[in-house]
Amino acid sequence: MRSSANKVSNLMEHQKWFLDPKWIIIGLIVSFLLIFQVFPLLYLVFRAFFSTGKFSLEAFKRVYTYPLNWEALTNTLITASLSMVFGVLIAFPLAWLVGRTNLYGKKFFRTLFVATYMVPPYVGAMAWMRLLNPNVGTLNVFLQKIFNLSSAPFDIYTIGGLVWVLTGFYYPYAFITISRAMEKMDPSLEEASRISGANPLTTLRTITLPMMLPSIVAAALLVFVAAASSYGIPSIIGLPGQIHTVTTRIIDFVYIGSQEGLTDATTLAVFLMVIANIVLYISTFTIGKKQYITVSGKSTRPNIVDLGKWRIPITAVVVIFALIVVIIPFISVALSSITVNLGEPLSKANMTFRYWERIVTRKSILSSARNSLVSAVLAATFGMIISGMMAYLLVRTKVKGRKIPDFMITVGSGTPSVVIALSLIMTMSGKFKINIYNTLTIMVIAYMIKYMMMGMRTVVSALTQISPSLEEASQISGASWLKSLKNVTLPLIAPALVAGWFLIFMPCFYELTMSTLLYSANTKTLGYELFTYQTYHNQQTASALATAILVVVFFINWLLNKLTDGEFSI
Amino acid sequence: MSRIVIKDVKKAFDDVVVLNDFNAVFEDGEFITLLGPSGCGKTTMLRMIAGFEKPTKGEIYIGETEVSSSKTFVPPEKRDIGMVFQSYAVWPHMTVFDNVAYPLKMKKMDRASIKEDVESVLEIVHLSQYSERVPSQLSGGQQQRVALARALVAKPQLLLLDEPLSNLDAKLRDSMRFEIKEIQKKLKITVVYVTHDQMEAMTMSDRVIVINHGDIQQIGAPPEIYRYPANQFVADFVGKINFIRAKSENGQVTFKDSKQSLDYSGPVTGDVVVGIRPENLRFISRNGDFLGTIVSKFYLGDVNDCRVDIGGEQLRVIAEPKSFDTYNEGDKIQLRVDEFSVFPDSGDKDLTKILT
Amino acid sequence: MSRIVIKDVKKAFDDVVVLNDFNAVFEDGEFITLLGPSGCGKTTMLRMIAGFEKPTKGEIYIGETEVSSSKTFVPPEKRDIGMVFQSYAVWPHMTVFDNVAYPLKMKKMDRASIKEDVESVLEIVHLSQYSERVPSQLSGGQQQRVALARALVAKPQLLLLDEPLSNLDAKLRDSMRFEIKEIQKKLKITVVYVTHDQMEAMTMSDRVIVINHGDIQQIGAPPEIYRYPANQFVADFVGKINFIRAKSENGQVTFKDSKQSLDYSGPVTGDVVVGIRPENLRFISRNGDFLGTIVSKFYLGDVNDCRVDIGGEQLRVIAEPKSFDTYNEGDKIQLRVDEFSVFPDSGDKDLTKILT
Amino acid sequence: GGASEVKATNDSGLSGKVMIYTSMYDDVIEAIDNTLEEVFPTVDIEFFYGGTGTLQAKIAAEISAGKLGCDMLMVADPSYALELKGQGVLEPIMVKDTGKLAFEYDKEGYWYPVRISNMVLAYNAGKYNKADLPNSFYDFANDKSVAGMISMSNPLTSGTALDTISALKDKYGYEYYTALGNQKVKIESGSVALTKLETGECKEIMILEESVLQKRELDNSKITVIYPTDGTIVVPSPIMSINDKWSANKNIEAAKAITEWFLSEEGQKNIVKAWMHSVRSDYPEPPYDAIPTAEIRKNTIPVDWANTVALREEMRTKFQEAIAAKK
Ligand SMILES: Nc1ncnc2c1ncn2[C@@H]1O[C@H](COP(=O)(O)OP(=O)(O)OP(=O)(O)O)[C@@H](O)[C@H]1O
Ligand SMILES: Nc1ncnc2c1ncn2[C@@H]1O[C@H](COP(=O)(O)OP(=O)(O)OP(=O)(O)O)[C@@H](O)[C@H]1O
Ligand SMILES: [Mg+2]
Ligand SMILES: [Mg+2]
Repeated sequence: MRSSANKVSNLMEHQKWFLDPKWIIIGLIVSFLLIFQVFPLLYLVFRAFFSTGKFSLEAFKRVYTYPLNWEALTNTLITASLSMVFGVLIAFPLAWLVGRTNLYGKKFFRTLFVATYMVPPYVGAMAWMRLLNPNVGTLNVFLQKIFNLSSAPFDIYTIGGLVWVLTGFYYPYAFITISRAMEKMDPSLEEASRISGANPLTTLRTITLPMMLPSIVAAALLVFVAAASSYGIPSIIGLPGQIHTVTTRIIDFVYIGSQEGLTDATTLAVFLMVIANIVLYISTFTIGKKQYITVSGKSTRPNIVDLGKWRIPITAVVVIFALIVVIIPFISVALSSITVNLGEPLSKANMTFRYWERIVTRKSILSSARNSLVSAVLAATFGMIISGMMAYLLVRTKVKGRKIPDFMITVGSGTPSVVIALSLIMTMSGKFKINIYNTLTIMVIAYMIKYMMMGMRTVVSALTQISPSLEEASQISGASWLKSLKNVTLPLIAPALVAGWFLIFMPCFYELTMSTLLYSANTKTLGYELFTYQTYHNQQTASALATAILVVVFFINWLLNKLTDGEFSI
Repeated sequence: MSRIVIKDVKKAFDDVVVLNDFNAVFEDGEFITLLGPSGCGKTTMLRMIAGFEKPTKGEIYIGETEVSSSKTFVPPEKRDIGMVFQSYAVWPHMTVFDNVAYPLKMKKMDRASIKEDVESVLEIVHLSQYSERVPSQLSGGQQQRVALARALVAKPQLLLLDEPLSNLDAKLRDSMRFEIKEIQKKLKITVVYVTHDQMEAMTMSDRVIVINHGDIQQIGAPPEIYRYPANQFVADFVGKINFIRAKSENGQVTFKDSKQSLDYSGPVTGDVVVGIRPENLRFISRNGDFLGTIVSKFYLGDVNDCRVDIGGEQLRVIAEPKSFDTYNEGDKIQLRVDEFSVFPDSGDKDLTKILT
Repeated sequence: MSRIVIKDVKKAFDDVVVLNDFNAVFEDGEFITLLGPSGCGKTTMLRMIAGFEKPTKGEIYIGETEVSSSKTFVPPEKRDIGMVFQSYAVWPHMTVFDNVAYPLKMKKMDRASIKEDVESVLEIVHLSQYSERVPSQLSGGQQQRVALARALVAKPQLLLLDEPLSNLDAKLRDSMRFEIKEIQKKLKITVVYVTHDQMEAMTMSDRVIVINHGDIQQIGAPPEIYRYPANQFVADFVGKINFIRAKSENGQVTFKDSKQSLDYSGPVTGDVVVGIRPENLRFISRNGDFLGTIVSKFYLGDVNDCRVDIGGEQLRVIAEPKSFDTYNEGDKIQLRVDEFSVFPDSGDKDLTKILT
Repeated sequence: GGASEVKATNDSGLSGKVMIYTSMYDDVIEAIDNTLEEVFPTVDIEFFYGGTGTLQAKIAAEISAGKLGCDMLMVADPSYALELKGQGVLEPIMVKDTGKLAFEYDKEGYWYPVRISNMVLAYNAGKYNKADLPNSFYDFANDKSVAGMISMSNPLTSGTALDTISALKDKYGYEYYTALGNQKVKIESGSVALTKLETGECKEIMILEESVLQKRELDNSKITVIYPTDGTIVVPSPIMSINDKWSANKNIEAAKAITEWFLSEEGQKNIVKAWMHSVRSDYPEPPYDAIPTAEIRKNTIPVDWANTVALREEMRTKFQEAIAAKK
């Protein structure tokens, strides 16, 4: 609650006169962000303004007066907003069903619904392209046959199609964030509503939903930023239909390969950064003082909502949803990994495992996998440490400027990957005394900059749910700030931490754009491999690799679920 | 209609049995108090009546409807109940006004009447000036009153109150008790009340159900329970009491240690425990039942509390201050016993052990 | 050393002033109770002593150290305090044992002694058999006892208890009170206690601080506060009392309505309010101070409570049941006044209004 | 022949590291890398593989950081080489038998062509007849029967695509872009386009010959090249060395030897294995399933490299507007 947060924070302000480990840690983190994120990005933006050597708005004028760019801007805003709205609209009820009701197969669905997050978006986009293209899309043809339609019912190369695929791939952000928050909620708050005469749906709408608002807003923010700054999906789904987005335009500029191209790309990227932060600002502004504690000092019994006679129909709806959004595209990906000729139906003659063979026999794949694992684990772990600390700073203290790290982290996420990578190349290869170019470190840093917000937002929304009195009780028991954090705060937000970790880990694990710019002979990653296959004119191998990643991640998740009783899994 | 019938209800969490063979009928318009030590299952019972918990076994009826059984289940919102949760469960995202208005909104009442009703109930719980605050800006007692107001506002057929006054001061508690009673009488609703405060239980209830360890110990009107406790547990739990081991024979109970005795012609014989409430002991100048020595004297505000040794057993005596202003610690005195109960001796070592 | 000095402390949330000019000294080893209506600022005071809240103005010292002021601030974990939060603040992710063991772990005690200490304090709060449960598997009262055990276990120099017994039944409460007192005496620690239960305040405290609306009304030992309340609020808040408007002149106070009078030679003259506690009224067969009629009789378990009309004013009389077993409603009786207080009449309409 | 000459150079004590940025496929590089290891056992040669656009972006960023991460480049087209030359990052290298080179090279030695890519048309022989489809670039943009079902690479991100639209503009004027726009041509990467050809979503695509050849050889694909009747667009890709001021390892000697090797018959054999055509007149062997280089050279649409650099922005803008307008 705000007031309690204030209470804590008041004293934080005065504690800073002591040499408190808190301030040392926070200081370290802030300087890290300053050096490795703010400085490179600022440098890039600075270059945009000083493209001719002295200050000029030339680049801005050039970029922002070009009509195609404007169209791209509107497309980005439209698709990102719609994906955000639909993503949350899908994720919230799913999270509720999975987290708070006696839906059949909850645990299974919980894992299934995040599955789209485990495949690289461009692989998934290819799947949708094959399913729903207006000429020969498999699903289109199928529907045409069944309903005897004269033309294809869907065209994926439209704004609608783009939103569909973006939503399908980014709703898991929302799902993970919201379901984590939901599971922690004090059920007696909902019970109080039931007893007041509200049915489960009304309760959901008037109590659960508003109380989940911080999480929902966080979720919406994640989906929006992810959709707005994604490149893979718009380039595959949007470009064929001449639907440009800011990211595809930026890539256009970047790949021109000239200094001017870089300047234009940065100039356009500034838009995304600004937009991401406007969204952040609006979201913190709208929820403003509304930080609802749903984990209080009095424990209540965990309780689930009985769906009653709706249990079967609702489960059926969920199954259909899963089928359409998750299963079908996955099957499509998995099948294409064993199809020789994608133009022919899968038959014995047209089936092969040589793409699988290729990925398992290829020399570099193991070392790439190891590199990806290491860098993704590092990025996720450091990312969560930083997010955790910064979230604490933001939620529990009233330090002046505590919003700045949040702002910086959001800028990072709003920046297209390619711009981040380029800014790091320009600033971290010795020109300014730091040379980490061609190391794994630079990749880890790039990943962190791009994906840290996923962790940050998740933790922030989780932290607002925890009653400060629980931390106070720890302090009064003689625990220092760090110990209270470790013993009380962290375990209580553990599910969110795990979720956040996973949200960072997964995209880093198969990250493509930055990796292809930043890898070196010793630091090839899976993203690089995927990229090779993709441009190797061979979708099948990319599909095989994606399927393999999915299977492995699913297995690990299942294992963790078993071993930790659901505590450390998604 | 809110006659409640609880039939053979049993409740277990996994293998922890919390309530056992609960059978009770709460008549329409009756004020029932559940009384029992911490952890005996009171909240669990309320939650089953409300429909948040399903009985492991047995049936619950509200009015003519079977609301919980192995076959049917009526969801909480259809049961027309007002409830105060032990943990308050006030909604942090709503102002005091909105919290209280919620049940009325659910009834689709019009805005004007909602405003009117909410304001009048806020008046009752003395929170009018806080109506625009959110719960995090309220003190503990204020939050509890929000919960109470929310339960009362919709005038439900059945009120379930789980320690609704535990965080209020005596004055407010008095006033709240009065209001709850008023509402109950006026609307003729059934109230199931949980309290730890015996005074509350005694003054407010039509009947009290004493529970221990998930078993009903006694059901009865307050004076009945107080004066004729069904067993040693009830005697001990409801009010203060001195227990003395004795032998019952030949129309007398003879205390084991002090050998002093009382006339007794009741049915219990053999090894017994005699229970005497401290206020049923009086200092008397002559012809007392016992002789004793004052061990300690304790000032309690409106009464005095002292301990008297009668030669082996210590007895607690509570009396108005005046009656022993003249006596001091160490003085020899005589005691008169006005009323006592006799229970079979269960052989428990510590007669005043607290059971949880 | 845990002498606490609170100097000119003021606390406001934004523009809501919650405590005003608070000045008090709690001596080392003293048992201090904060008493006051719901929302008067008790919790806020405790939180300031603990260091969760910074005074808007003023200083707080614990021992010789200035712990809170505009210049310095000692964080809570350095203050060596045990605290029970009004909202319990038990950690949902830890078992009962781990909750209670936590303060000891922070002191880096070895495992064996932790186990021993925790077990003995769990014994005290009667939770031994629940040590492996997590809080969500406990009843409200059980959770509260976990909070209490956690505050006691580390034997801190200073104990802050915010209604630590509000959800416990009378027996347990008695036993807990006893244990808290024992610990306090044995370790000679300072205890600051918040309660709504006057009995608790009266029996346990060395001194009571009565607060209303953020202002200290009176500081004193319990009998002092009870018998010589500083003002009408204290008289009213601490225990039951009859207020009767009267005129004080010529060595007498004369009741405005009934015109009956009492001898009074104190300093307050003019329009006054006379306060008489119900237990200071006695039925007497002759030579009573007043004549009256019994209006109602109410059974309260160990005492009877009845109202007597003395010709305009109604007085509440509480007496042991025996003393008016023979009287019935409507009977004429005589009353003797043993003690009374006189306050200047503030002109308030409703003399028993509840202030929150 | 050339190989033994190179070996001789090698014996004269080369050492150190050489980093080469290239857009040749990883698999191809792996093979070449192994050969190079045998040829230059004392030199530590590393390849960095990336798409043309990626590499150009990386190089631009590195230049802005003041230092390149490589010593040699094998990427893009002569126009890019001209651009880099202008920026002063290249080192002139005089190779011996330039007489055998069948293609234009920099007389000062700043760059040499090392592999030939051809922009052609392609279709799925398993689904359509060649006779029913456009057989020229002109028809590709004007035959309405394929409207909405054709695809090409993005000239904004791909060098060869830019060269193509530059050549086609020279031949047919900017109207050609408008025509493409009217045809609702899809702009996408080669791998996506090929998949679409396979699934039948596209009837015909404009693509590099090598992509098709590779697919035919490795995946037994039925996708077939059409050498446009109005001329193939031939794009030589240069090999360049970075001068000491900018290079990562300052190993010009080794760079020189490696350049020699790539231009030798031995080196060219590896290029042809990678489905590209050789640059040597004395090595006429075409890649798998391709027609001979000489055959192709009989009918080409020439690219004006200097003009391509000069008019780059204008062409890109015009192209984009033409395509976007006819959504
Ligand atoms: N954040 C806040 N903003 C405004 N007023 C507040 C805030 N927090 C507390 N208050 C007010 O401060 C007053 C004192 O609160 P406090 O919790 O100290 O009361 P208390 O004496 O402990 O009451 P209770 O016995 O009901 O717990 C209350 O009236 C409360 O409404
Ligand atoms: N999930 C659970 N698993 C096991 N035991 C439980 C669970 N929930 C509650 N209990 C036990 O059930 C018993 C009854 O709990 P209940 O909350 O009904 O008690 P109560 O009578 O309301 O007590 P209090 O007065 O302390 O609130 C307690 O002993 C408690 O420990
Ligand atoms: Mg309870
Ligand atoms: Mg309080």
